[in-house]
Amino acid sequence: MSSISYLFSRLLQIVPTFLLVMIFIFLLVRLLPGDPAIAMADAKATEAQLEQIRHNLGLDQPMPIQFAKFVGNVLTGDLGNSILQKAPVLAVIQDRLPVTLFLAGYSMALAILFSVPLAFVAALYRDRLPDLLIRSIFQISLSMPVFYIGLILLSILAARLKWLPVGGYGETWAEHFSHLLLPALTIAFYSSAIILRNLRTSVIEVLDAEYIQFARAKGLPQRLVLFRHVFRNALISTVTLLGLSIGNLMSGTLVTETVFAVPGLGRLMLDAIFARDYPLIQGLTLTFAVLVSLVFLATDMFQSWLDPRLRKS
Amino acid sequence: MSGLIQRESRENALPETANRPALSVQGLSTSFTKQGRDLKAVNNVSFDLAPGEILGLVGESGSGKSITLRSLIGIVRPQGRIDGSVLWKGRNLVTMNEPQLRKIRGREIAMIFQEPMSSLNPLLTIGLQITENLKAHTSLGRQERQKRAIELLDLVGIPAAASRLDDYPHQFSGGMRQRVMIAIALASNPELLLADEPTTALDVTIQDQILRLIMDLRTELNMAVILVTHDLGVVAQSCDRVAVMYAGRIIESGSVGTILKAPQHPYTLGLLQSVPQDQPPRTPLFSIDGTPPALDDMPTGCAFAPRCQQAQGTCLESAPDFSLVGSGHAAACHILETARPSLGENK
Amino acid sequence: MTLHPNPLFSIQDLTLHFPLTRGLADLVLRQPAREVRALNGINLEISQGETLGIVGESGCGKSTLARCLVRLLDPTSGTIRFQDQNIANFKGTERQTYNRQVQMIFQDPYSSLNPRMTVGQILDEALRVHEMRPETERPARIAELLDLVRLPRNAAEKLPHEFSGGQRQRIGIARALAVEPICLVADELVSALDVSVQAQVVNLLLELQEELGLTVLFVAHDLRLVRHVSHQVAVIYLGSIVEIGPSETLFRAPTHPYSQALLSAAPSLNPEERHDKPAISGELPSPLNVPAGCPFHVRCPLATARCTSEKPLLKPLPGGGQAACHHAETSVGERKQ
Amino acid sequence: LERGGTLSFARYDDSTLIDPIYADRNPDIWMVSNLYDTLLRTGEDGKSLEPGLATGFEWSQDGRIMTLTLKSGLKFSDGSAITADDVLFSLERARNPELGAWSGLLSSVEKIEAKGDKVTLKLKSPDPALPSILATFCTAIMPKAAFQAEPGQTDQEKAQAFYANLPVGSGPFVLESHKRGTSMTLTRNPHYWRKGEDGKPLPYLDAVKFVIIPDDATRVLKLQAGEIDGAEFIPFSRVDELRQDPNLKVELFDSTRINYMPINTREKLADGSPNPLADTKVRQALNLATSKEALLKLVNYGNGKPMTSLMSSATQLHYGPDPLYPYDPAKAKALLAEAGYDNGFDVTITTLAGSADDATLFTALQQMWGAIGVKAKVEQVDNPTRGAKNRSGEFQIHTYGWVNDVNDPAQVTGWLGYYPTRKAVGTGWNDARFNKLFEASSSETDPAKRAAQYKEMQEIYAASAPLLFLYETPFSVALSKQVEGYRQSPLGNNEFSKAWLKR
Amino acid sequence: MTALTLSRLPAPVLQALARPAFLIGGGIILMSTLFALFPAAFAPYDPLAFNYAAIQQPPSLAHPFGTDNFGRDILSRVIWAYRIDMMIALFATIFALLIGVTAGSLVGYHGGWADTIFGRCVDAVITFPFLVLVIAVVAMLGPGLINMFVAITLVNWVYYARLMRAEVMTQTAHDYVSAGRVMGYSSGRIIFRHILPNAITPVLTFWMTDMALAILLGSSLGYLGLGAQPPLAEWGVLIAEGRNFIFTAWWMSLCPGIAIVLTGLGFSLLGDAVADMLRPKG
Ligand SMILES: Nc1ncnc2c1ncn2[C@@H]1O[C@H](COP(=O)(O)OP(=O)(O)OP(=O)(O)O)[C@@H](O)[C@H]1O
Ligand SMILES: Nc1ncnc2c1ncn2[C@@H]1O[C@H](COP(=O)(O)OP(=O)(O)OP(=O)(O)O)[C@@H](O)[C@H]1O
Ligand SMILES: [Mg+2]
Ligand SMILES: [Mg+2]
Ligand code: NI
Repeated sequence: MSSISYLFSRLLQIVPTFLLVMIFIFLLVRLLPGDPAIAMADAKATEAQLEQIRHNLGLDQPMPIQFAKFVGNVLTGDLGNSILQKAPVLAVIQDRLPVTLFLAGYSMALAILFSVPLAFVAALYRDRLPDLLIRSIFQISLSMPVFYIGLILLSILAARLKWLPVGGYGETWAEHFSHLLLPALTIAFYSSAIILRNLRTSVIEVLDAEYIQFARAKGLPQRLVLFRHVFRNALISTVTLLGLSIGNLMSGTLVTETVFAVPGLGRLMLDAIFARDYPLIQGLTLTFAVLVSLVFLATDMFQSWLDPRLRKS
Repeated sequence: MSGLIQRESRENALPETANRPALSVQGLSTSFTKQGRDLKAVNNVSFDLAPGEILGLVGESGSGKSITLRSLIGIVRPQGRIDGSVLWKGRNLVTMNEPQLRKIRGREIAMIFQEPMSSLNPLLTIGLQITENLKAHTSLGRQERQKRAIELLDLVGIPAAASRLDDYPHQFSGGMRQRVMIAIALASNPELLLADEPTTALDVTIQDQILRLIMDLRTELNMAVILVTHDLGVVAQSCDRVAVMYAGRIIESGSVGTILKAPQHPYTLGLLQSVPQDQPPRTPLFSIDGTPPALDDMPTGCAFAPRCQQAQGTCLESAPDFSLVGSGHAAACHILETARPSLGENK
Repeated sequence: MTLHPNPLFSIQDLTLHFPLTRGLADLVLRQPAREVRALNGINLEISQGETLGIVGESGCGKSTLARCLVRLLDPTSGTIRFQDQNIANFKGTERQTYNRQVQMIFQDPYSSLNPRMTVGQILDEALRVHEMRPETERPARIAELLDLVRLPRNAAEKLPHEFSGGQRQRIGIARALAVEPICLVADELVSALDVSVQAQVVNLLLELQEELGLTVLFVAHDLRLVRHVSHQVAVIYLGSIVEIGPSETLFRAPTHPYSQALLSAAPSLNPEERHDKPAISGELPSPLNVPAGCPFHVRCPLATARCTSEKPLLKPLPGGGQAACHHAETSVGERKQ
Repeated sequence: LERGGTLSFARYDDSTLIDPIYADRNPDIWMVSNLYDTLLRTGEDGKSLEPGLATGFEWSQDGRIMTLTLKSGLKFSDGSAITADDVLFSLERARNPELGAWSGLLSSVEKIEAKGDKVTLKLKSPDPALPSILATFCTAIMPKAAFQAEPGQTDQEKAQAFYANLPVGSGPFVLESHKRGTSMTLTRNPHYWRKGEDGKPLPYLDAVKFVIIPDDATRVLKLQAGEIDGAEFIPFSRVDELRQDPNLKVELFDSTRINYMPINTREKLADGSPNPLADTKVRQALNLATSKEALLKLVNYGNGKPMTSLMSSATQLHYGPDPLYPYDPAKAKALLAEAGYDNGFDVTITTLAGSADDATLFTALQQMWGAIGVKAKVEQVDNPTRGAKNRSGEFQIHTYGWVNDVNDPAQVTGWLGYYPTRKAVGTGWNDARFNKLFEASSSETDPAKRAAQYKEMQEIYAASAPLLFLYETPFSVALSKQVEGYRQSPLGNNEFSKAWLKR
Repeated sequence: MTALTLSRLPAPVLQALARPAFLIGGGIILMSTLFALFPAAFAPYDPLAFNYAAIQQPPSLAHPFGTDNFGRDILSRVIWAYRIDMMIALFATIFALLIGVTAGSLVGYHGGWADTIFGRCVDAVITFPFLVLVIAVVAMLGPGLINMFVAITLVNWVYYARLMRAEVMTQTAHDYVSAGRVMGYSSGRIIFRHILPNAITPVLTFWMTDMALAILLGSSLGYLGLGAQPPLAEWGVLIAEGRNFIFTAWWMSLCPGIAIVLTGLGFSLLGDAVADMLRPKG
């Protein structure tokens, strides 16, 4: 099967998942207790104003019709208007999306930068001092709440030493990099602990595999054995994990964005939930779902590129 | 056992090798450390190999055949300790460091692994896995390497070789993978081929094809071969000489004819007898009771003594020396004299 | 076969195709459904007390056949009759009784025993579920079974990992015997064992069969063992029986070109009997696209145009047994001996 | 005094749409006055009125016609003149009930006319609050031509486009850029009319740059790190610490912000059980049993003062000589006994989940009320749920807060005490005399009489105690020592027009 | 456990018991459990009592972890928090474990369309970031401990089920399962008596880590104001309370922070040791 038709089949698989996701989001929002109108309106609003809000949201119509409308709107790219932001949900999300993407990408890059070399060192020095040291440090970081790491980094590196800016996103690319360094580090700390653990195990497994012994028996240079043979194979299970941990990463951004005042989707999600901004919640959950699905798709594609066995013959 | 006695008996053991041996293994031992204990997987193994000779190495599972082969070129993992000497064209491989060994591995000595299914890197094309070998050991250019790879695949009998270079291992059947491994091993015209059970995982028909292939190549390239197997039939069909391993030691060795026709060691005898041949159908087979000893639970005397029907007091007390029992035929047993009659008896 | 008046098993036209899963994309792209044709019309009878050996290359469908017999797999079509009853119709207790009477022993001594249950628990469970013995008599029966398969008494308290491969196969046999079956299906019973241990297990099997009058289906690829153990032998190629007959006849004078190739490829223990051309060239075609006509024609030295189009049926042979080959007569004529 | 420079300022939340009539959240409301000026202005004290774009106003004899005269030479930020037509447009927009939520404030207006530099408002009935309303953000003046040139079908769409394209305004600043959720920059309006102390036009600053940092601690960290010049809503717990910082100062601005707890005064609770709090004596007792000083210390770290009336002391017509219900547990106990609750009773306090202040408040109240035998249980809900409970009356006592939007007591009094609008902040308290006074006061043109009405209302309210009266809370802003002249009005407006930076 | 009963345990279990990972991890969790069960016995003060005379005092003999902005003893609050956080660790995961294991086993063993539907649902659930879902559900049900448990369980069981399903499918490929079927055992017996004990190890290990994660999650939610509610002492809440004083009263957030890390570490180490202990032999 060519990679195009593989992509196609993967995309097709997403369809039912997405339908489920939409039902899920729809119900989630409708099941939130209390009258959405009251939640959205100012405490000072009158009954008539509440009625108006209900009408605007289409809440006075029967559920199936509401759902059909919802799906229809989503398909045409209309996610409604945010109550909180007084702007189309799509526009609001578009504003914030780059920030979160940047943060996620940045922290993923940092995590990989930390964990991959260290995982190799740990695996090659298995059960010896470097391995034990690396593992215990990351074991501890795995047990630390994201917000706590953030808090410590923030108060020491930014506020005390003033090496880095305190939170925010900045205006220029250079600023993005410096402003998001701490939050990205915070998330990377946690993610790299997970990656490291997994990658170390798979490197060890691969090192013991027969084909690596065979590669050595071929008299290949060390460098070639490590990079061409060990690394690629060890990467496979780690890529799956990376894909799966994107959800974790997004969760991480939720808290981190709050602590570091990063104007991203996570922060927006919290605001939207607290303010019961239903159109925005719907739009955001959908965005998250799309993002994560895309990441899954990307990891799948990457994996099938890595692993020919996954490309069905 | 003192090194002196061992050397003496070894020299006696195989005096037949007329020309200078290409490979001379002396007192090779490999041990692993597990939970603080030393496990000797290969114990004092010695043999010589002449150019163009096929030596069969037989023995039950776990007797140390694979470890012996791997020890020769220093790829025992997780790291085992290798003692003794492996003289390859006068150089001792045991004392060499990795970079030096790398120059010999794959170029002068090639190895085929036991498991055709797991010994090829699943992520790389067959073509790459052959050419990377060529790149490491020859000065061929890109194009030439490609050409040579096709030649090699042709040689091992893979149909439409040119179109299969871009295929991945999983697109090949077990027999074909085994052949690909042979192709890789042969890439740089090695002088010694270490073949670790190249056919055990395969069907008889495929096994037949591969054995023929190896024998043909031996004649064409004058390549020496160590063929590991646990199938005495395979040995009978393809080897010049045989060494029988039990619990990490070679307990009997000699030419194929002598070993199969007139084995001296009770274990070799037992192995031969437990294969049904010319026996009335559905009658009980000869069987060796018990199982081989575990590495961490080696008896002090002869390792085979607990299973040996002829075992005597001395067998339990001391390990027997490896000594010549006929021309080019050596065995390690205290009671060779009594073993021989029992062969005739059972026949 | 019609030679036996009252067969224990009678298998007719047994066919089993594994459909390959089709993804959503395949459906949308209208890719045709593909299937692994593991068994293609097996006809077979097994009489009471007889040992039927099954040989063939890897992937030819030996295990599939064995698994159909114990109802681990349901055939696509065809029937298996056990004591004149179609086993597909067995439900509930009937099915349980059937499973009790027809037991299977597996190839892999390492994965066929639950690693977390002691031997005693494994046997006790079998006795309890099938209510073979009242609670109080079970320990005695377990001891008896262990004796039967020559395992020490204290084996009952041990976990499978404490035994060697040969001993584990014996545990497997004891488990099967615990429910007092009348038929044993042994799928590659000794293939995973060392030569020195194989004989122990085979001897045990022969002894038990003698003692208990068991019917045995002996699947293996070691031709010498099959020949030694079986009364009847069936040679399978790509899911079809190409030759079947009394063990000695078949091994002495195989008729089908495939049987011949198989036998001559088996390495002889005599170093003087070397041949330098491979007995057969080419490989087993994939069961995904079984060749039309005689499945063997792609590798057969005798193949003619007829072989590529018409599938030969099993035909009785003069010296006993049957073969499915258009050239059977010629081959018989060529029977060396 | 020095001119020029950019002041950077951290806000707790971002504005979304700074438009006089669509601003409904504080971050929007409080920013309007920077972009748009009103006809009248609230004085520095937060109570008096000053001329704004209009030189002043005159009432007709019967108090039904108000005439305002525009100052001459006024210009919008694009240099075009501010005319009576723009005023007419802005006020019509402001009173259109189809549009913003604030149109009710101008409901007494029947007709508006513009002629030359005069604008005339004809009223249905006299409205003493009107001048204050003309000093309120919702009546700020927008450029008619520029607004109507924007694309869009509805007023709302036009307003969004107008804002998005960086609006032309009448206030001291103009919007230069706004990145949603991140930052917003205002630059000085070169055509602004008010003059600074140096006689040149305001504002002094070239620009104000806002960054949005919702997290309290992060906002403070940023200030401490010197990345910004000012930050609003400093947690009171940090005030002392920041005052120690040699580079910083903390300003506590008088505000109309009050913290109180509505008490359900209905005879029966929503679940049908009898409500001890329906008894005035019980409510008084709870008020007496609450030490506001202690709460101020715990929650506000001593910043703020106990409530003296239903409205904050920074509100016009406030009357409250003394703190309400000074702490007196003995008297409280006696009152409870009088009401027949010798053994106390159980009461549920609904608090805001996740609010540390509410949690502290509850813990303290539990201890204080325990002393008079009232056992308090907590019910923690989120903000929307609290709002819904307030509307449906499914609560006993819950936390709440308020800031005036209009510089007039009518808004807060109507909200807290007038039954017909919102059942007296959901308490169900319905006092006929109070309602009558409130209605009368809304068309009372005589300031003295109106003041008397308000005094009486406040006395009635205080005595009947439909609230647990807590405290007034100032606006806390921390600034770098370089910053001078920044002010947050009692209504909360962030005023940068007179702010300047020392260099 | 006496020496005698100890010696009856299988050797690998004994070896695992003697490993430092088990000793340290087990010790931490034992201590945590004791704190959780009998906080009053360990805590020197009432965790809720204000003490105006001792506001924000640094660690001292009287208050080893110092006091907070209301003069409450931090040590006592941290100890009382064990009760809530251990509850979170347990109740946020145990139901997910039970539901997930049952569903995963059934689906993994039987396969078919139930498996397909399950697969889709899993896809849909894991498409949402975990925290987003939990927060959404908490928002739906309202903040508070019980609702938090419900929310986490609603989302979390999927992960257990997925793990269990994969594990059961691996086990089902083993011949001992076929053997069970040939022996005529019922699916229930095969699933729960044979497969489950062999498939459960990774799930149990995951459970241990997940308890640590649940504490982290609970703290995060507490920190965001959606989990345990003040004045209940919970580590996340304590850290949130302390974060305003990170310079002036660092001990307020440091001590609960240490408690979280320590407990998390305990669970992870114990998880590793349990995995070692339960690993099947042979
Ligand atoms: N890394 C290791 N650590 C400890 N023991 C080992 C190691 N590798 C192999 N062994 C042990 O060494 C012995 C010899 O193993 P080896 O693989 O050489 O056997 P073999 O003869 O090749 O058997 P087979 O026929 O099964 O391939 C075995 O008992 C094995 O358990
Ligand atoms: N569950 C299954 N799904 C799809 N294909 C299967 C399945 N089980 C077996 N097959 C295929 O059916 C064919 C016959 O398999 P079977 O296991 O019966 O062969 P065998 O003769 O027992 O081989 P071996 O000697 O290797 O055990 C093979 O091609 C195999 O790949
Ligand atoms: Mg081997
Ligand atoms: Mg099979
Ligand atoms: Ni027949």
